[in-house]
Amino acid sequence: MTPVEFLAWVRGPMFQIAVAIFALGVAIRIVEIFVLGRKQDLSEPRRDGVVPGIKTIFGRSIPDTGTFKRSPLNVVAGYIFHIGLFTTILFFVPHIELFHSVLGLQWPGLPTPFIDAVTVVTIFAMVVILINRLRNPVLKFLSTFEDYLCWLVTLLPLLTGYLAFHRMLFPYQTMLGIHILSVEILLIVFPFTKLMHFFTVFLARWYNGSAFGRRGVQS
Amino acid sequence: MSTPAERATNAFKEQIDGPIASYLSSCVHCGMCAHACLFYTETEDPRYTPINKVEPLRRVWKSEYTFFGKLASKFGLTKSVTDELLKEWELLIYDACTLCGRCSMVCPVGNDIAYMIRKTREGMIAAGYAPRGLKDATYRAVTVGSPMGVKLPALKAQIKHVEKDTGLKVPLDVEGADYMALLSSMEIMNFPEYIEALTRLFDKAGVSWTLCSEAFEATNSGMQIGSSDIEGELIQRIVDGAEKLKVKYVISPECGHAYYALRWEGPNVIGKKYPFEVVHILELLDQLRAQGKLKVEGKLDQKLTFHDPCQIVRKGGVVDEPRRLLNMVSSNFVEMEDAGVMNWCCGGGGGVSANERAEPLKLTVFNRKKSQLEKLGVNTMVTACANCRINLEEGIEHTNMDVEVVGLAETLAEHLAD
Amino acid sequence: MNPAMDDSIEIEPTPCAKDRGNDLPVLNEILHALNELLTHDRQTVIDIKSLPFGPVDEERLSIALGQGEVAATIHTLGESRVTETAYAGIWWVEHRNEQGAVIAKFIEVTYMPDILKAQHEDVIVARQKLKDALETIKLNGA
Amino acid sequence: MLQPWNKNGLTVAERLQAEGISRRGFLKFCATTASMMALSPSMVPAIARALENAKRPSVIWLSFQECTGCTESLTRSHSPNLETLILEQVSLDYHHTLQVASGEAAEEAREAAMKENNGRYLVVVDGSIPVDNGGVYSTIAGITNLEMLRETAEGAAAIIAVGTCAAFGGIGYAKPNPTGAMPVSAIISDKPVINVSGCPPIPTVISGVLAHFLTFDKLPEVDDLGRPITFFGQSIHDRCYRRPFYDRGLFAESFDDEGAKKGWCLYRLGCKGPATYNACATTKWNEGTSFPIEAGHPCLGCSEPDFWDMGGFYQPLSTPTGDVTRTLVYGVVAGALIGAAAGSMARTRKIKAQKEHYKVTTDDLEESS
Repeated sequence: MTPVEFLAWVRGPMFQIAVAIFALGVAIRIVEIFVLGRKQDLSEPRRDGVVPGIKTIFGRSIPDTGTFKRSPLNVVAGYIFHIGLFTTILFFVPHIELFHSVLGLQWPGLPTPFIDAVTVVTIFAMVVILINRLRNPVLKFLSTFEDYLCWLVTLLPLLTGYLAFHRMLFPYQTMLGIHILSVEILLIVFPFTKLMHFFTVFLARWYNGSAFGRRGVQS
Repeated sequence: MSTPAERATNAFKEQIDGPIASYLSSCVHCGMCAHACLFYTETEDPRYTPINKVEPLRRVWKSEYTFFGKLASKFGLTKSVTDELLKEWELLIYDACTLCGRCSMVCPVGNDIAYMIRKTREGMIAAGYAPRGLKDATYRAVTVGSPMGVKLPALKAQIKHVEKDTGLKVPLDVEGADYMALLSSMEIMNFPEYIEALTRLFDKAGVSWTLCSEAFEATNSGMQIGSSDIEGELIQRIVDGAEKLKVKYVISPECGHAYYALRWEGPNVIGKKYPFEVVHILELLDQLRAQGKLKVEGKLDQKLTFHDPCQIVRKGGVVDEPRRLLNMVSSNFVEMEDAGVMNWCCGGGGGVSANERAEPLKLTVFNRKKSQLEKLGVNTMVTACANCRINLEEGIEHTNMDVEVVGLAETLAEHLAD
Repeated sequence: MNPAMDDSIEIEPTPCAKDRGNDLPVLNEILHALNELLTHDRQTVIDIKSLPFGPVDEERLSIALGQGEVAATIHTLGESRVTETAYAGIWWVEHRNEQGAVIAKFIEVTYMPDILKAQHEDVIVARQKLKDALETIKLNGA
Repeated sequence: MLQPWNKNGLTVAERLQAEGISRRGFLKFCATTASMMALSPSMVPAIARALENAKRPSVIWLSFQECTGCTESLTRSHSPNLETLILEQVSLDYHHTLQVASGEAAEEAREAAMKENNGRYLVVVDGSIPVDNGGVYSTIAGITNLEMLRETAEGAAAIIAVGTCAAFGGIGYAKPNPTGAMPVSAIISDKPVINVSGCPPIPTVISGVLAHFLTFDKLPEVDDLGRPITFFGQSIHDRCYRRPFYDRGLFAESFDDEGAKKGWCLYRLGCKGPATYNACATTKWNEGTSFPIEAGHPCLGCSEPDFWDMGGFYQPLSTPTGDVTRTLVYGVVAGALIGAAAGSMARTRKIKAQKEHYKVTTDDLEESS
């Protein structure tokens, strides 16, 4: 397979396969959560849970001070990683073109050197996160193969994207192809792993926030 | 359904719902819940990480309630619940969790872990994996009527004492009273001051209230052990008593889990709404304060603090009431670090204090409260849960601290204006 | 309507001033070459065609380098022009074909571009030619 | 100008000398040749030494399933230029578009050149070779392209596949490829084949490769796709004067917006420059006047294999080529249905579990348990 054939394959059939698995898998997992549902809570609510639920969806992004003090590295690296990841995904112009072509939506991008710097910082944050996972006793204890797999499939698009942008390692077509393939791997792995939290975090926070909220506590 | 593991699995299948599915789908193994749990912070044993405690439940969710997990289980790729697992996890679920819900407040993806541990207990007890002490307490609660074995004559004796001390009548089985007050066995046995406080406070405020000879016990070991069957049976007694006396309100006493069980879980475990309202004694007192019916005089000037009972504050939503009430009678009320909904558990909730096996662990995790108290440098700690109170006293004694623990209602009663 | 035919569309001249500047790296390279010439006596030739120039980049480079003291024209296989820039040691060497079209253009950083020097082989031919010429003169003049 | 020359057996240097060109002229020739081959000027002395001994090679130019664009590219420059210089140094013995001879005489010329220069002549091919049904889709003088290529390649020293059709199959090879078109390299495997791709290729690149063969008597170093590295070593994007705009995130979003007028990067308009290896950005076209990007149009990627099948010309490189939106929608809908079914089955299991509820009683709390 020549670099061009490879690029054509990842932009063509492989992309379709990855998106199909991703869409199918994510939809299955979200819908089955909804179908499972929950019983009506018969206890008399102190107040309606809707507003607190929505507040928790957003508010839970801000760690409480105690947690921050106890694991600042986890919080800071996690923040940098998440913000960095979404900045690179959503605001790099070639990526915006991708969203535009698939979703028909587009928005302004950020200067490329900025994205480049963010990528480096994000990769660095991910390395810190991995080291932390390997060294922190709790994280080491909790971590399974899936955690390391998710780390890897998330890192690869960042790393290959960086290499492709800087035209390093392989001819651009090959490197771009590898980058796109790494994203496809991410999409394929997504519905089968904890990466699902990208979607279910909103459900989880909602359920938590509304359950606490109807008891009168903003969680 | 013969084996314990099968019984546990079936119970998990009954309990898992949309919220749990969304929680288990969302966990990223970030480990932050460990830092919210005093069992981890005081022992640094990673097994005590809250999310790890729901492993048995997670296995059933994955293999039974996810499409991909179900598929994988057909190929034997998922793990099932085994006796070994349940046996091992019994120590994590009962001995190392007070259902305090602090983890549910910090989880960055919003997982209500305490809710899941509560549900996990359903399966544990269905399989028989629960600590002896808690089983015994629950047995007594069902058979005798109180986890401590307190019977009506004992209550009557205490009533007699109170009536003698106060010169006031303690209403018992008064039909048509507005409020029916509940008590916890500990209050009857260890802290009868509470009954006296209620009597005097309600007398001054002109509250129409009564005790019920058939339903005076508020505690609910069924909730602690995690059996909604037993929890429901105990709740039903209260509902029956309240219906019989035709009261409008039932007052939950200074007992954390009793409030949570009665107020929030009760209607769900009996499957119907109550014909009355449940109020916590602190809520009621605060209402009286607001109505000007609670008049106090003199203020304590020694430095004192308030210990938030998890089930009343964080999980119950009674947060500001104790503070407003305390400020009525104290000129030097100081808050602990993390006070309010983020406060740390005493270490004895969720049935841990009934579990003799967990005693050493319980005393170890008391260090959290100890260091909080030392930071403040107080000698008086007010609380609103008899279980917290006993547990705190135990810990204080064990660590040779010089802190007095008092109930909030009785502190108020002491300052009642004549 | 074909946009190209629409008079209302004003096509701006492609700007270059601040936005571009591919001439700047070349100027830096030339400076480096001057250093090499002075310190190691090494000469450098830069092929203009190998540079990723945008519109008017070459003009800007030309303006930047300016006009020097020497301008020579060579007539062989078409015209070639060798001109020194305002900076001594930096030369433009431009080759044209017989039809006058530019076929190659270099910047040479050297004391004297080789193409200006008389070539050894040509001098040998010249010696013979001059000898022959002298013979002819002698024969004729006698 | 492109008529077969009488072979006189002289080297390039001798021939120039015989024409009264000075050594200085030879030097100029060497310098321009180096520039044409995209070699460093420091290579001039080596080129001079090589050209001293270089003989005029015989060139046989075969045009197959093609549009003559490649030949046009080479010959239709508005004034005689650099390319002429080098073409004068070769003996173009057969080129059915350009040669005077026709019919049998033309084929005879080819056969004669092959015979006379057996093992030494150079074959230039433009156009793809249809191979389906025995190659009947394109014939010259009754000979299929396939047959003619094989026959001519037999005694060749090397083959230059000029244009994307000869190099990679080009438009003939594009889906659905009705004639079974193939590139030269798919048919000839026992001879050195160099690909000078492009649709059309840059004329200077064609002559540069010829010059290299003429100068060094061998083909230049090639990349993975068999293209001369000196010309195809870097992408259009790498050498594009608009690259700073890409780096700074300044893009034209339509052909008539501010960005387009200011000459910003054309990535969003589908420029394939980043994935296209060619010399357009430096060598340029029309005597170095300009190249597509400089003229405001995105690069089509014409020098890369399968460029016709790489999605739309105006579709950005970062976008998938298929209809992903449809896949996404179908995937979500199908997933939702499966999820609903799986969820209902899960609910059924839950209801069943509730029916089979094990009631915890005091019996479970006693010592024996």
